[in-house]
Amino acid sequence: MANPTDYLLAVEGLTVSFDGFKAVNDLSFYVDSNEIHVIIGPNGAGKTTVLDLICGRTKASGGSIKFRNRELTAMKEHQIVKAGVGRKFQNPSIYDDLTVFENLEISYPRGRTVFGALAFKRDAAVRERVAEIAEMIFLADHLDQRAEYLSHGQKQWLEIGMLLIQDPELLMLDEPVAGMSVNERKKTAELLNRIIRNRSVLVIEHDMKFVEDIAHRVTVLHQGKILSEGSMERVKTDPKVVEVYLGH
Amino acid sequence: MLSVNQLRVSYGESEVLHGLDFTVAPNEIVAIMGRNGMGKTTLMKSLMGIVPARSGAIRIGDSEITGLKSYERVAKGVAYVPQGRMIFPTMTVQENIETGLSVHGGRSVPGDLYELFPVLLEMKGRRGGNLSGGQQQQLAIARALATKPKVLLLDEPTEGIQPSIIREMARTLRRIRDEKGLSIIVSEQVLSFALDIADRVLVIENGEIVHEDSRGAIDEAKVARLLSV
Amino acid sequence: MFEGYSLAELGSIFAMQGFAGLILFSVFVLMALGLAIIFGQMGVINMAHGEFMILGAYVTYLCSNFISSYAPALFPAYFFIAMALAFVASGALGMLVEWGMIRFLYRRPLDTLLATWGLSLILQQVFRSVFGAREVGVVLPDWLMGSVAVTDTIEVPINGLFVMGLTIAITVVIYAVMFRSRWGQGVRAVMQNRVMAGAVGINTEKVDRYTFGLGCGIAGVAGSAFTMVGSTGPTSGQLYIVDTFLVVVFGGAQSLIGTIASAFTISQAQSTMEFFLSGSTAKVLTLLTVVVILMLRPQGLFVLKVRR
Amino acid sequence: AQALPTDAVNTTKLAVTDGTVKVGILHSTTGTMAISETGSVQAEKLAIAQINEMGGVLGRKIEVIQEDGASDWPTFAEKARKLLVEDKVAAVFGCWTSASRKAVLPVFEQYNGMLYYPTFYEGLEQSKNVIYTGQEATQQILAGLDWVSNEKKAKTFFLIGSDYIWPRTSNKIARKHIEMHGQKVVGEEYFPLGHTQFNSVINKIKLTKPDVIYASVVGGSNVAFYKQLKAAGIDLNKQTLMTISVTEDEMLGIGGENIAGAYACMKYFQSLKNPNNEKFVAAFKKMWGGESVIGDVTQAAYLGPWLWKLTAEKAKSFDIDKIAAASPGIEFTGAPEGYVRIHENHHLWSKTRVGRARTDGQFDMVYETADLIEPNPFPKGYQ
Amino acid sequence: MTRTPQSNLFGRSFWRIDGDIAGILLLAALLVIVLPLGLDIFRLNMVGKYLTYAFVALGLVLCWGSAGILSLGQGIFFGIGGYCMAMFLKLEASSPEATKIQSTPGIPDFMDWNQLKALPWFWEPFHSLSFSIVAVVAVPALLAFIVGLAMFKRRVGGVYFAIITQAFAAILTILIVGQQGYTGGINGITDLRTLKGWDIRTDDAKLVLYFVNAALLIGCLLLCLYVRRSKLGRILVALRDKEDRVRFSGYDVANFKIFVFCFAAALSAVGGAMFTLQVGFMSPSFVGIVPSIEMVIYCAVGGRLSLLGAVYGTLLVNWAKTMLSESFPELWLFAMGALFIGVVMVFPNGLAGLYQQFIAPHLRRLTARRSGGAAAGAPIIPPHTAAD
Ligand SMILES: Nc1ncnc2c1ncn2[C@@H]1O[C@H](COP(=O)(O)OP(=O)(O)OP(=O)(O)O)[C@@H](O)[C@H]1O
Ligand SMILES: Nc1ncnc2c1ncn2[C@@H]1O[C@H](COP(=O)(O)OP(=O)(O)OP(=O)(O)O)[C@@H](O)[C@H]1O
Ligand SMILES: [Mg+2]
Ligand SMILES: [Mg+2]
Repeated sequence: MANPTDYLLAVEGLTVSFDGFKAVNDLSFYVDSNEIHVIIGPNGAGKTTVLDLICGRTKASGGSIKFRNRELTAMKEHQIVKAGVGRKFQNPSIYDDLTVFENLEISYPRGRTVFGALAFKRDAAVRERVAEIAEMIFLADHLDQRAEYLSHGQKQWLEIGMLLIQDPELLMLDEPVAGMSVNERKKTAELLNRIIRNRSVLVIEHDMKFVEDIAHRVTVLHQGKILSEGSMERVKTDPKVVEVYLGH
Repeated sequence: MLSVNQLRVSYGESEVLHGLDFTVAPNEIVAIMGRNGMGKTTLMKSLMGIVPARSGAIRIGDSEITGLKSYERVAKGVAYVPQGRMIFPTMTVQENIETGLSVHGGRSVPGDLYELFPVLLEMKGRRGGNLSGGQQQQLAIARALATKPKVLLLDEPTEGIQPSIIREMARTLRRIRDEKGLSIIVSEQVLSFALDIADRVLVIENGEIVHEDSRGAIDEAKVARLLSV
Repeated sequence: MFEGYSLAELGSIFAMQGFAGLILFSVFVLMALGLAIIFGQMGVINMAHGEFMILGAYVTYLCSNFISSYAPALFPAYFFIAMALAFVASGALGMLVEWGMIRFLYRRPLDTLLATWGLSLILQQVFRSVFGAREVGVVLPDWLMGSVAVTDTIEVPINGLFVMGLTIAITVVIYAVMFRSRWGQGVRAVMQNRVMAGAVGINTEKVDRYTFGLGCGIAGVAGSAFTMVGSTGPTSGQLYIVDTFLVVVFGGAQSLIGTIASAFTISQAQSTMEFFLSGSTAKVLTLLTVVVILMLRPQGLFVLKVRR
Repeated sequence: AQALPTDAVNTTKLAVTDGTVKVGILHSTTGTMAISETGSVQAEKLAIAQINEMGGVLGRKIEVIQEDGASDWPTFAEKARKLLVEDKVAAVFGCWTSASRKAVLPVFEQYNGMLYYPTFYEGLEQSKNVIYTGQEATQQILAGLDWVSNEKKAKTFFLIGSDYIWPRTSNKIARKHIEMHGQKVVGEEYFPLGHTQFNSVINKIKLTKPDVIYASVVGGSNVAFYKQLKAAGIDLNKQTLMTISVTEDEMLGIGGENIAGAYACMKYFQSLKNPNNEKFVAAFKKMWGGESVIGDVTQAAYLGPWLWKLTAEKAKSFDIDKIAAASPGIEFTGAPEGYVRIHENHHLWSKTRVGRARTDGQFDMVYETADLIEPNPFPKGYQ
Repeated sequence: MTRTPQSNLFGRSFWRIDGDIAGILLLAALLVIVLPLGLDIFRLNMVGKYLTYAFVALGLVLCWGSAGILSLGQGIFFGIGGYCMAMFLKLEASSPEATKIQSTPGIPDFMDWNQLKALPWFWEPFHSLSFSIVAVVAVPALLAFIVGLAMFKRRVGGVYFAIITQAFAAILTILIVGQQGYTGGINGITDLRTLKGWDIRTDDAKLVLYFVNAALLIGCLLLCLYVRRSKLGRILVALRDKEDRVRFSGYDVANFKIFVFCFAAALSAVGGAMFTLQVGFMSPSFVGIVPSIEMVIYCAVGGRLSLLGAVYGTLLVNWAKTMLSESFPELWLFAMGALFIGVVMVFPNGLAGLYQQFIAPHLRRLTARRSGGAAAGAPIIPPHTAAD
């Protein structure tokens, strides 16, 4: 089973159970480099749990998660992040007290040890990088604003930016467009399509319109198992999927 | 049923709602549409008495509720499903619903709630915080219905819910409305759902109502434009 | 240390020792119950808990003086009256404090710690001004003193039995109120999300006020009961605070069973060690054990895990 | 006697005028120790009032500056420094716990002040700048022990005390003395200050069945200890218990009915029958109310101002050095406890008495040493 | 709680003379010029004593204010620091000549009374001043490290941490009091005389010590300011508000907490050592729960988020305490209690908050007129909400 793969992320036989209830059940799926991989599925299918497992927030009861052939299940959260996996939470999680700039700066992947942080200097490199990212997430002219006062959508983008600045190879987004307005969704779609150069994105979403805009490949989860997999077109027409998820 | 006039709400200095005027007839479902930050949630919160109104009046039937505390409004028949669920994490699903019963001192959870959301019956004993996003959303709605409301406030209820259930929800909400005879105010960004459910659509823009259509004659194009500038 | 004692003697000693442990256990539970509500259920770090107990003790003191001088006939029964009054007094003060102070601090638990500490200082000074700096002695009805001889070697202090009975009674009541009733549900709902609790029709102010009152009232009863075993002075309350918090925290703040379990563990540990080691050493070891275990189980003995 | 000129009686810039002399009272009126120290304050004020009525010291009225040590040792040191440096008082009556005394001692030695210290204490100390008007450990302990061994034919002792220096040192002396006489210590236990659960140790007592329980428990623990003893069915009329820490003051908190029958060993009881004491008790109650009780320390505190007055008048000066030098040999015949005399080591020669606790919170004196016992703060063979 | 959007603390070079630095200079001037001129040596020595508590308060500002870790056991570290210093001084004070009356000359008197025949091993190294000075900082830091490691790695936080540290304070007190043969028991280590032959009890000595103390305090203040302005300072704030997010930004959160806890401990210890030097003894009554909580109060009164506030807060509370207990002993407990409650309920940001609200704006207007609106004058960090 644990043979090296050329996949960026290889999830194999992943299982987790909460006091008897198997939220994820012998699940296997793979994420290629430079792809946007969307996971959909009924409420309670286990999507969020899967992300939790990958980023080390929940410990698996069985199976393996290989990222560039490195086993993640044994690592601590911060180690996994350093390994190159970034995760965005379901509702925006940013530092309200800090400005947009500082939010991004904190996520800048330098000075992550105690003394590193003590010695950290805000040099040109940092400034440029922050500016560049801010540009990308449509916040270039909000840099000095306190994050608290951003609108819901902007907060979502900021959090994505905080991940991008770490330049992760795998970016995981849980319902990124929830509560966004129509054109914010459009912009987010652009954003994602723009950032996948040299990285992959794993997205959970319920908004089919949005999924169609971004998905290269779709995995449908149901009761912790894979129900169907493939291109959006294929999945959309799969009767099982229509039955349990899309509805008639 | 519910009437709002000249409602002004502000956070500290910045006024967010600049004198809203609208009424909701009994058994009517009104959708409040609007882009982010336009004041939908704020409106809901002020109707619920969570953020104070600076001026203006809110009435249920013919009784004034403007000054009342949240729980008093609930007693008067307002129920609220907040944006972002806000269920009680360490309480079981059942306990969560039961909290809604305390207003009218009901003993046990009315079965029809579980019919609406079968998954909740399955997970009766599970802690609310452990539910998935969508399950929590359903729980929040059930909890609100448990208070036997006359007016139900739903703030972006479709957030994080799977398409089939969204469709379902439109139907069920209308059914509930017909059975229980309540009025519903639902804030939405997704046009399709709003169209499915609403008898009337209000578009709110920078804290003012800029457009109104009743079910028959909804100018989709216009609304869509308003929602994406 | 046991040379030259018959097995029988040793047996009876250990019986009594076990009983001593049980008394200590009841005392801990009694101390902790009020806090288990205020801290465990409401999340208020009430550093004045000890003072609420002492208030109860002083009420008992007044009551005993009053009755012995005006209604000596009632004296044998006065202790029950005293406890009722203690409950009322501490409860009332508690509600007052909640109204004047605590309700503004629910969103800042750590600040309640400081504020209530201030409160405890004030209460101490009040006690001192009213009752004097000296400790006061509470006269007990005779039936509470002395001990019953179970066998001719095993003797069991009556007031110990009394404390135990009281503990059981109060525990049952609290369990019913906090965990078997809508009220308790309301309390938990309010604690977990005050705004939302209001929005589902729970009268949060009322819940807060009465719950806090209940907690303090129980503290009062505890204090009243402790006049049988402990001292009553303006600063006696401070003696209890650390132990009390440890018991609650060690048990896992949310859970009543936890509190009881931890009270049991700690009391048994302490009384056993006290028997074989010297008092101070026993105390230190007990505290250390608790702390170490707390490091291994940060959330206490009984935790409800919820996904973050 | 007509007053001597100020510059004659005061060559060291103390706060002395032609009509007045300033002294300090330094006790805790707040904090945990206030419980114990109030009595001393009252006694000292009474003595000073009486002295002033008699025309004061060297023709000068005593003015009191009272400071609160707040049961906090550095505060004691701080206030002591204030009294000596800022107020330039001629003498200070104060301190109660050893800790507070230890804290102020360097201050008194540095600024050359005079402290009259009322509490019976562990000894192991002697200073030119302190007069110890209470008993040091050996004075208080030995006579008492001898008495129980003779009277009660005691062979075995159980020592129990609060966990700090005075009980530990006292018990050390007691143990030595007991073992010297071929008797046996069957248990020695210490509990943190404020400890309130004694059931375990009471069981140990039951287990070891000592002839005498020898108790030096203090403060709040006292109350708990005796109540639980009684509750455990140990009848102090049958089981001999000797305490060196319970005075009439503590009795208030413990409640007579809980400790009645126990023996206390110290140098003074309120119930002493002698004219001095009757006058003193009457005056005290007149000044501080009928309910107030007088314990050993309170009486010792009362001695302070008188001894100082007598010394000053012998030395014809307020200068600290002269006072210190003149102190040895000073006799006070008016002492409530009876005749006392200051020893070269600045402690008092005094009798030791054993009293038996009554339910009404007083003691019946059952024994007193024939003659004064020499203070011996550094007892050879007992360390 | 007012949330001020502009945050004048981040994003500017450390040494530029800005609000904070200006404020520190002001404080320095007050401590080394105004007070020494204004007060007699007795009062000055008292101020010196107060300032030793300010070290603790500084530590708490970082630990509690920034990182949201409330420790109710700072007395432990203050005490240990003090004891380390006291042990050295005591050994020097108990030279064989000075203690020849003892049955075992050359050991501290209290040991002699407790029948110790030789110096305990852990006292030996304290013959050396340099070792003692190192120990003053190292021992508490080490202890803090162990405690921190155990707690933070296991994600003990908030209230639990507070209670546990409190328990530690209780334990240590009982130990010190109980082991009087080794520690001097409840009396503590008293009658300290000289430091390398230099009599620390004389007025001149006290004056010198006062200045040393003040200098150290300013030094520590700058150190803290640096920490706060470093990225680390920002991370502390961040993890106070959103610990999980920080973890998922790739930081090992525990290490940062451990660091700040140790740092605070070391600061407290320095304070303790200076206390011993100036007051001339150390006793368990500074280790316990009550003093520890009082130290938190100093910090709270000053404004838990403001370094300078901490210093002023400490001065204010202690000064009030002394004054009240001198003039109305009965009242000072009331006053203290009222102060705590008042601070928490009315000005959660303490003196600093008041300054921000009432004085800073005027200053800013003034300076604005002169120096084209550079936001100067505010010698305190902008209050984040005290709601956490
Ligand atoms: N800690 C837990 N204890 C018990 N059950 C849990 C726990 N965590 C998750 N579950 C259950 O596991 C299932 C999967 O949850 P998960 O959040 O992964 O669903 P999801 O796919 O994210 O759903 P949604 O689309 O609504 O977010 C749910 O039924 C949930 O109740
Ligand atoms: N607590 C608050 N303090 C200050 N301003 C606030 C606060 N909450 C919301 N606002 C502001 O009020 C305006 C309306 O917010 P509101 O949440 O009502 O918008 P909305 O229509 O619900 O947006 P969304 O669709 O994202 O929920 C926004 O500009 C927002 O920034
Ligand atoms: Mg999910
Ligand atoms: Mg909203």
